[in-house]
Amino acid sequence: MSFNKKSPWILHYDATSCNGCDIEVLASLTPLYDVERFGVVNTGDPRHADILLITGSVNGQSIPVIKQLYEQMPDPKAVVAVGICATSGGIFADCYNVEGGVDKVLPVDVYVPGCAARPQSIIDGILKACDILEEKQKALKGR
Amino acid sequence: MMLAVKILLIIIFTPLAGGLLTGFDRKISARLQGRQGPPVLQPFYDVLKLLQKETIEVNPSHRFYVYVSLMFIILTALIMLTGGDILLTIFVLTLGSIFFLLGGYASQSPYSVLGAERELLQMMAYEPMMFMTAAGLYYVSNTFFIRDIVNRKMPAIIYLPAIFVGFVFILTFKLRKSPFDLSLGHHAHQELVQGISTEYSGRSLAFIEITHWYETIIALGFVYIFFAADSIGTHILAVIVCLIVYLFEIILDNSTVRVKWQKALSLAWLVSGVLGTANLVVLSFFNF
Amino acid sequence: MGKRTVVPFGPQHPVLPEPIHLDLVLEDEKVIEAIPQIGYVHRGLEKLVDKKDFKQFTYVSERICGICSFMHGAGYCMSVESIMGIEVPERAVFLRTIWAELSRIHSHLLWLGLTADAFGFESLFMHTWRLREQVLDLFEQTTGGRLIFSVCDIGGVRKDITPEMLDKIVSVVTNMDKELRDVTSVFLNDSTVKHRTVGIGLLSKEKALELGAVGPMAKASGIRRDMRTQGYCAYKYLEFEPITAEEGDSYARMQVRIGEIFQAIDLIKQCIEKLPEGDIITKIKGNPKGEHFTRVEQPRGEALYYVKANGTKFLDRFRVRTPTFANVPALLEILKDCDLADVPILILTIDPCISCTER
Amino acid sequence: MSLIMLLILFPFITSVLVYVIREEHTRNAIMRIGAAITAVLTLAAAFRFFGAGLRVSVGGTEVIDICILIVEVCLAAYIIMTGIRERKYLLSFFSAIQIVLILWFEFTQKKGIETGTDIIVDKLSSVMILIVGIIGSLICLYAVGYMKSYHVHHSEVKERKSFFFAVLFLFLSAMFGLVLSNNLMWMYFCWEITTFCSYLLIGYTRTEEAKNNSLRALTINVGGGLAFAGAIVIVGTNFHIMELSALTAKRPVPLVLAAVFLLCVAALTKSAQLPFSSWLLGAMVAPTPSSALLHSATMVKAGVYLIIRLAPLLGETVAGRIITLVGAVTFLACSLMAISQRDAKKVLAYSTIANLGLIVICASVGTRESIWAAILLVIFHAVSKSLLFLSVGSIENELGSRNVENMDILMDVSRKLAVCMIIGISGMFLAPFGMLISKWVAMKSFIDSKNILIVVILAYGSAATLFYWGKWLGKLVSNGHPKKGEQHPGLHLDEKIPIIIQAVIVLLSCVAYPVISKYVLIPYLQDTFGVAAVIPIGAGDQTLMILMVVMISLLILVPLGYAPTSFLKKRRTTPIYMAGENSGDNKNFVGSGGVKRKSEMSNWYMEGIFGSKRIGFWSNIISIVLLCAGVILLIGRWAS
Amino acid sequence: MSILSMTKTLFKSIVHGPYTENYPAKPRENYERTRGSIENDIEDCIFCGMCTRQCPTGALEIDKGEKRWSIERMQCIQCGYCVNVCPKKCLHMRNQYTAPDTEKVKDDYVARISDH
Amino acid sequence: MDEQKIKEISPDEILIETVDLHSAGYRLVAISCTGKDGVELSYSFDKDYDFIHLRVNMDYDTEIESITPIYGYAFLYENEIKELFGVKIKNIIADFHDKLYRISEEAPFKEKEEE
Repeated sequence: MSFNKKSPWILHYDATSCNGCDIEVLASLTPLYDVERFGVVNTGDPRHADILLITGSVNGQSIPVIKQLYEQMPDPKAVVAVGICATSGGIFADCYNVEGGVDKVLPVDVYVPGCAARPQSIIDGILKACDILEEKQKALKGR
Repeated sequence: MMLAVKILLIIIFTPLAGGLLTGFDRKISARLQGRQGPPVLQPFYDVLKLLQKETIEVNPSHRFYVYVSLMFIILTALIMLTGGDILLTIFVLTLGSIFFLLGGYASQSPYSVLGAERELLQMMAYEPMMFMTAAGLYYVSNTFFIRDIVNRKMPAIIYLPAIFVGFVFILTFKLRKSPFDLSLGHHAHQELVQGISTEYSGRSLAFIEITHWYETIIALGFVYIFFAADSIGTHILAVIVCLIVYLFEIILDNSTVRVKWQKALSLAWLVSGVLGTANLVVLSFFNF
Repeated sequence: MGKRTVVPFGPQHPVLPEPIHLDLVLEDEKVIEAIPQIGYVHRGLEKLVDKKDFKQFTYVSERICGICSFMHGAGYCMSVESIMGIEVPERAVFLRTIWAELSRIHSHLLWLGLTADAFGFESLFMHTWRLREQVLDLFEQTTGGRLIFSVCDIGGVRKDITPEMLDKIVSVVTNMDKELRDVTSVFLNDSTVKHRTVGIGLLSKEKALELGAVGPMAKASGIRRDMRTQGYCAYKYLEFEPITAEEGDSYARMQVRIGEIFQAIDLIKQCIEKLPEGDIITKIKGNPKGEHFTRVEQPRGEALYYVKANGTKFLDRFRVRTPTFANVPALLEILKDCDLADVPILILTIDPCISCTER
Repeated sequence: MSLIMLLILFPFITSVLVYVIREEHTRNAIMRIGAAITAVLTLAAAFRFFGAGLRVSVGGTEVIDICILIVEVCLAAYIIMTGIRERKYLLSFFSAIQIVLILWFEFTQKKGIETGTDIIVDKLSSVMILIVGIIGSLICLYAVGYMKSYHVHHSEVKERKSFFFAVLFLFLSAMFGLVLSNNLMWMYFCWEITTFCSYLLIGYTRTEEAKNNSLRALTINVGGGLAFAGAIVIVGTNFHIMELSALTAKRPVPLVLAAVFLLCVAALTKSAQLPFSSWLLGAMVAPTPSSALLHSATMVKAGVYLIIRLAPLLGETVAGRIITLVGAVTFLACSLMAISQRDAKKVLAYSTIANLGLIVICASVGTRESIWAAILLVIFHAVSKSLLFLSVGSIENELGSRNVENMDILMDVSRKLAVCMIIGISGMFLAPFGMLISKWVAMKSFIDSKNILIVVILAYGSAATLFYWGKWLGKLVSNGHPKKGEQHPGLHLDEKIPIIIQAVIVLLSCVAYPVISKYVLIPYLQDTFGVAAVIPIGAGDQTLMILMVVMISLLILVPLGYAPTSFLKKRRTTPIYMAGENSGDNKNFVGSGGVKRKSEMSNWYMEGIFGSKRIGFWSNIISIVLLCAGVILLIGRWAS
Repeated sequence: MSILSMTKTLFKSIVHGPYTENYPAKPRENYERTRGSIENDIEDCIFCGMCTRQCPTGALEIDKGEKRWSIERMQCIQCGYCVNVCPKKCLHMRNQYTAPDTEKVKDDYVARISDH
Repeated sequence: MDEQKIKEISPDEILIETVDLHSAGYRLVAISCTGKDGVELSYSFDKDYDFIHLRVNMDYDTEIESITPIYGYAFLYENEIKELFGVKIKNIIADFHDKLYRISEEAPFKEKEEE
């Protein structure tokens, strides 16, 4: 029995988001969407987190930060790229200080499209990530 | 033999009750906030998940303190629930808390240390009232033993109303509820990240959570002592009061800000000073 | 002399929705020194003028920031319209104003919620954001987007608001007004909230002037400056008084913002009353040539848009000076000698929009 | 009897020997042997007289009295001269009045006063000589190692080790005399000798600061001596007795109380209670062995010892009440002030004063239970505090600093020292160690005697105690990062042995308390009060013992935390959380401007609230007012 | 001085019950204008390339020969500019947004080769 | 919209002009820079909605004096321009030494050679 599915704790990091997806992530915690129904807690601490939610594309300065946060998370862990910028760089892909989507740095498990991604999409994304977490947990046990 | 069974039951059922209370807490909080909220068993899911997860360490020793802390908290629960000495309960509880915050220091990570520092401050803030609670209970019953205190004719609350109020005030610290959740809150947005528990993951974090469950029950146990006497009715009343107090703490949690340390310290000391002293002085005036 | 505590604050930090870094030097919990570092969100989108033509750039300018998205778009469009000498249809102007004021409500509610969260008042955060959702819902019904609308275009707006929808907006904001009174009275009257805001982050009028603060930051210090009084968009047809406060602390800023929410509700009602019929967009021809500085009053304060065009479809330069950028010196000032516990509140008190600031 | 004589004289002889022999190795050997023999003698004396006790009258007191007088006159002359030379006229004034008083008394009034018992060895004095002898000799042994490193670090201080060691032993000798004498005149003499020795020890480094502080200590203690002399005069002229035991047997009539009050004031100066505490804080400039000797086992304990002796006359009386309140103010104020201190020795100093305050409270409340607690507190405090002082001394040599903040690397530098330090600190405030048990009993006795104010003060003082020890403990367990290439001299064997022995004593003491209670305290209390004593800790003693054992075994587990816990499973170790800006190691983060910046962590001191200036000022005023009130009340009582 | 002034709102919401939309269990109904995903009535498409040139993010691609119009779902910002510029008005915006996925989805629309 | 009030000045006049405006009670709104065909700096000032601009045209090699001694909060603008455009600005109070944004590319807005 894996409990990852029942209590996915998220860590949210804003790489270079325009705040759109960012506040939608926060909005998904609020009464209307209430992701805590699925046991989601926005921890703010990589050590406690299971899912790393990244909004926005990455730039030179945020790459080491993201890498570090990912490293500090305990296994099993999943990465969810929220919003078009995080998945591919979006409209900013051509900017000089944008390296591209999160997949340039970390193995992304779930892409959540949208500009800005809606709370419903984010909920879907988290639930999808839960399944991935469970698989990873099984893989860990098997090892 | 009976004692062994009793000890075993306490060790098993205390955290279960604590976890369940926490679950209800989260559910009720969510409802107060207009949300659906997680399932009641959510705290258990969380802990079970944490037990399955990887445990990362930052240095070889920091996790250790959490385990010792848990052991002492269990010991506290044992002393308390088997009707032991109330001062000893407080001392061992303090010891448990000290070990917990040493864990924060040991990880030598900025936010853990800040959290430990605040935790220490909180302990300093609530300790006088704990002390005076024990003093008051001893005053009215002439014994430190909980089993004797709860077997008196009259519940202690009759003589110690002010101390009880002061104690409920302090309880907010112990339960880590706003306005006094300075060192480690259950809410996400805290300037200290996660305070002492910042560096703990997986199993160690699960133990911290379990420790908190024990602590919740221990804290409510004190409330119970105030109301219990040698009739069944008072015991039922005591349980009901515990639940009401817990509910009150939840509502308080949801309708106050997190105060700053200066305020927390001065408020706690003021309240314990005024209420505790007044109660004791009145008692001694009537030469009880 | 003992040692001090030196801790990194951010970029990843639960109280910071956006990455910004401070080297905090503390003694006990008193902040001795706070050295900022930005650039975590810097994308360099102003440079995109080389790659996106001036029409596409509308969508870029909307994405400067997801909170004040609409006004960024409108500000850019107004600059280009000024350069090209386009007459924007009156109805479009009024629609812009309605959306702008709705954005103001949503932005201020968002800020109120985050502030509540920063001082550990979770339920207040939840209720504030619950009310905010109603505004977002209006956005979605009228424009299709919750945060980024893609509705403002050079020459006007792309979508009209139907009369039924206008009625709905009025009823929603009227309803919200009632519920907001309850919630904002907690912000303004609860003594525990006051403990965290009154006297925190004091910025005197002189300091505010000296540091070039804008928006609610300046208004709360008693500076009566509001770009809307200059009458861009439909503001010239509307009646309103800029809201100011004198104390210059976090509480005063909260007062100003809460006042602006109710003011915005009133302005929306005025707009809907006076909304003329007609076209919503003027067709544009050719490419812009020339330069223009435009100033608008965003929820966070005065924003400056500078567009320089050379007659081709690619602009020479687009520059935006966002209100947060102007408020950073004031933030550094109020961070001096505060408590660690105040740091999140003080950072929030300027209503920071880092992604605006760094672009 | 001869054993007692030997006990007092042997340290004196050693002292002379050490002073005369300047050759390093021989002297060290003598020191070690001297310390060992002193300890053995102490044990022997304690065991020999433990059961029956001893009450003797020494023949030929005349001769002894004359000798004492001569020494006293010489001392007074020296002190007066010093006072004049250093422009400390108050000191000269105190000393002059004192010697005049004593001389006047000796030659005009003393005729016809017979002393029945000059020396009493009972349970209390056995405990005291055990503390003085064992801990004192351990400190002397420690001094051998410490001073060696001390002079390496402090090359600016002139080496006067012989002198230093000699004074240490002289001190022990005087201390033995003090606790064993029943003759007030002799006690007074030893009292003065300890004062003088402390002056010499504090002034050892001869820096300006040391000189000033030593003179301050001298002034205050000579002032106390003056009070003592006054008490002797009152007792001698009015009641024609010269024995402490006879005094305590008197009924508390106003004149007796006046004498007791004066003796208590003397005791308060010795025990550094407010408003006389400044000398103890100043004494921290001295090399650590002297601090350890003065502030844990001997000098300051002399004061509380006297108050415990006087306890039957305190309690409900005016003098008792006043002394209790002074103790309470001291306890609370110093516990609070300790929070704002960074210097390890300052923290220890404030904690010492605070704990002495507690002992003073317990002793002056004067119920059986409170005295029970007082004596236990004396024992446990001496044991733990000397361990702390010695450890801090060694830490200072190791780290080159005694700032608490710098001790975060101690775990890496010297694990043994760190563990000893942790044991010592735990001994001061944590369950299951003696201090806490004693506090517990103290609280019980305060409630029983309806001293509500004291209960409240105890509650707050303990909370403050928790804070400052807690944060220090935190520094010790934190795994700091020592700078690369820094030299740490390592522990000298002469330092290591005493520290480890003391740590073991601290650990043992927490299981030993029922034994002490049963065989020492209850008989003593029975003797003193003449009533069948009760066991202060309730019926649950057995369970309690089991719990204690459980707790100790848990505590012993602590060092195990440093053993590799990962034999079973390899755990991933990652850098600490630094908001995503860790620069790779655990020391630095990438700060603003992309610069590597060292992350530092420091404790809270809250100087705005607990700063020693404000609290110190007000608490001094309160205690002065209290003492004045005591004087007025006593005069009023006497007049009516 | 007012403490616990929040309780009014709190009790109100207890009485009102949760505001939560039970999202995945109860699917959300989008508004008519909701910006979801771009769809192409591929049969009407003339593959003029207007949309691909104007798309701010370059999410669109056409292949005239194979008569294929494709869209990178994970690159589209739903600005609707392509809809605006499309001369045949064959592009339109559906009010259902793209679901999250573990892969970057690319949707192809291929017109039947018909004989005009 | 309203008319733009732009006043052209030479690089060495900047301090004098700024001091005048400062003493007249103007507030600095922004410093903008355009990097095409040399450097074009616009200093925007405002007093009671009177919106005026100082325009400096110069080449990349010219050094310009910082106005931070007069308007302290100009340091953000000047650091930004210095870092993004590679304009030489001297005597900035609180100089970040091109580390304000810590971008990976050097002076991205500066006109590159090939154009």
